Amino acid sequence: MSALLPAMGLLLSAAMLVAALMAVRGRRSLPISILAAGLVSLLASVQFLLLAAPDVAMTEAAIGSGLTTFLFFFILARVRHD
Amino acid sequence: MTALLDLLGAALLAAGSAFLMFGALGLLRMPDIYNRLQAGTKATTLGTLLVLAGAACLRPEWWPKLLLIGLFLLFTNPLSSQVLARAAHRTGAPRSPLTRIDQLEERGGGGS
Amino acid sequence: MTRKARDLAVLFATLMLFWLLLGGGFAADSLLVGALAALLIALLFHDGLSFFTELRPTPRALAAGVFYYGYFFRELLRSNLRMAAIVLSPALPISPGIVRVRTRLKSRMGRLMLANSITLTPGTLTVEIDGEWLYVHCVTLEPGDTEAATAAIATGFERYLEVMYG
Amino acid sequence: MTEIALATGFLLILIGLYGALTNRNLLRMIVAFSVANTGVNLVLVGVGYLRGRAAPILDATLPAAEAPARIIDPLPQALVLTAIVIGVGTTALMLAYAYRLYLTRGTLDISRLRELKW
Amino acid sequence: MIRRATVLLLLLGLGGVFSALLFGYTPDDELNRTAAYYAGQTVRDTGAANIVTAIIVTYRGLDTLGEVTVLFLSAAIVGLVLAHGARAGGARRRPIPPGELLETGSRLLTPLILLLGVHIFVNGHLTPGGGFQGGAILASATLLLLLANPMRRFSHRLIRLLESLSGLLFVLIGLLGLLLAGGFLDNRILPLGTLGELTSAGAIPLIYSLIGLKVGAEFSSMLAALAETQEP
Amino acid sequence: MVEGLLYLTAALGATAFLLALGRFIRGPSAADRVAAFDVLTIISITGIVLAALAEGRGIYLDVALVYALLSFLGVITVAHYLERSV
Repeated sequence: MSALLPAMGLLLSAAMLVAALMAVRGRRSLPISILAAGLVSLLASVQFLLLAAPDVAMTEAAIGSGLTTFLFFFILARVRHD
Repeated sequence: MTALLDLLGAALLAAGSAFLMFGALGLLRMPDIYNRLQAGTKATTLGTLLVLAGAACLRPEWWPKLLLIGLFLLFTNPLSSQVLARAAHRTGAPRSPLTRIDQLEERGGGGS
Repeated sequence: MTRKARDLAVLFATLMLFWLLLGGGFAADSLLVGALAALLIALLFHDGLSFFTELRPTPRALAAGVFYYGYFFRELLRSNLRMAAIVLSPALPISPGIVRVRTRLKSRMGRLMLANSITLTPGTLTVEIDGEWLYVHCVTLEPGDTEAATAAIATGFERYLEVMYG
Repeated sequence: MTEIALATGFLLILIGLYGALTNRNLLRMIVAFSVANTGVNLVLVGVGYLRGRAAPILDATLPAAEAPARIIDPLPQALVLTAIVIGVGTTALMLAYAYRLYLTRGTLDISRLRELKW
Repeated sequence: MIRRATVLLLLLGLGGVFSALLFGYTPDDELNRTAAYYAGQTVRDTGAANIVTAIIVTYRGLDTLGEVTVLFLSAAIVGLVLAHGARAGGARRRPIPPGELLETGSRLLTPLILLLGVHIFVNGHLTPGGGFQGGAILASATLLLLLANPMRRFSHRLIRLLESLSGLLFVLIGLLGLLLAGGFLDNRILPLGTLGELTSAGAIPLIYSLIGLKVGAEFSSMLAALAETQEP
Repeated sequence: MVEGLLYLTAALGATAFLLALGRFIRGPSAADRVAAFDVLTIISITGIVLAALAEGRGIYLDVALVYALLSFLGVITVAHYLERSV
């Protein structure tokens, strides 16, 4: 079982980098950027769990990935006609 | 006895993640959003339930929390895909050319 | 007991069950804190529903519930096997369509459960619910008489849910 | 694990800063900042990780007496927990200001806001 | 063009620093002195099973007070900025009905989500989680209610009352610690109990619950303020 | 045997993760990406359960519960946004 967690970590890292690139590239539409940033945060949360930090993982999932994404979408709905 | 339970649990885990894989494959292969949601919802729900059941076999003392996660998923997962399908239909998401009939379209647009 | 008080009691009981499953155990302090929190939440959300709110308290309804879950899991497994077969075949044999299905259920919980069950079972996904009509997306729609074919989508679950919730 | 986390975190910081500095849309800049924020958190937690040790929460499988030999450093975790919470506060503030700016100027493009040019 | 080159140069420099840090990093085998202190002494000092919680609530309690204050300030400023920025008049769009399924579902799930939030912050000293996470989950329940019915209005007085009351009690417990025990926010004003039980670790569950309520109220007021601004 | 099956589980889960990530990258619409996001969250729950089994710590399961909640709320938020953006 010892090789399992680092392998998962590597997979997550690769996915996070891809999602981060999607988030900052300007050509995609804004909702997709925000979703990609949410995905980075979500995967970071699993990564925290693998780094033996369940407290941080839960905080990142509930606050970093959850609330932040919701706030972004709330504001986006209000500045949409740009 | 425990060895048998362990084996059962591991088999359930593997079956569950096989269903997850089918679901993700369907998500990738299907032609439009409704069919993707179909594949995604069903397979991930059953897959996760099987994984949780497998974990409960491997670690019997965790069953209350695993049951709770399963129940929660059983209610939220179909609900979220229904809401998403409705939103997609309202925004006029493209349907696959294979679609034979759309009686919701015939009813006429959004508001209920 | 008035209906409102009964709903409140049912919600409170459900929340306590949830608390116990969350891992409180039967220690006195944990039970006390859980009861306090559950009571506050139940009072604050008096329009909150619970899984058991509209469940009829008759033995027949309970039996129907058990049968319902048996049927539900069988259908869930079947639907997944079918979906796996579709996804794995190279030709992707689908002929999707959105059809409408009539339901007789009136209670809110019953309708929610029906929509959820339809979503999780063979090749169907509820898209919209409007009065007595459910709009259901099907992956493989048989050619021919849609009315008769679609009526079967709901009746399997309705049979049990009608006894449970009415 | 530590190396993976550190490398990912550093790369995320760079990607986030790149996005924040090259995009012109304010909302995009805020998104990029939140990516960089995640990267910083990942680096900090990664530094606290020690190979083969468990999470700093004692229970039946991890009695208090064995704790110093078996748990990882709890301090970075507490720090990062704080950082995440403050992070959402600052993000909310940035978003509110961006919305206000949009209402008064009708745009989110920073190159059209003269006073902010550098 | 020059700007982009400058940015790339800056990032390249930063990348150099980072790679130097990465390749120069040697993992420790032992905890450093501070961490070893926390690992060894936490149970004796505070009786909390979750050492991270013990650090946040007791050892670094003053920082947490500051953190909660910062969060309060940012919520207040968001409310202020949005309240003054609300678009006056304008054609309001016909509200879209939320759909029966989501409405029923939200009525079913909101109490459960709230109870999950309470469980997370009450058990902050035993399991992962605590006031901040639990508060965020309480706010998620608010969000679910808002999404199921966008026209819903929350009682601002109730939210504000909850927030100021829990903040006040938090400071009061801190001062009690100064009077009865070793210092500000010392948790030993209540008995430490046995490790692993709900009523253990002195005042930590109480303080973290108050933090949870306060954080939940703050995030909820932020979301409610956002929802009340008009959509274009 | 049990060990092998666990590795098989991890491998299948990783494949599922990559496939769903592929849908997330390809899109084309935001709704497709949200569907992929949902599936990725659910696959992460499996990942968390596996990590909990590997480390033998039941407390990790609390995080999985938060994830189940999060996937639901995220989808609902984006659906709400999409419905109002026609």
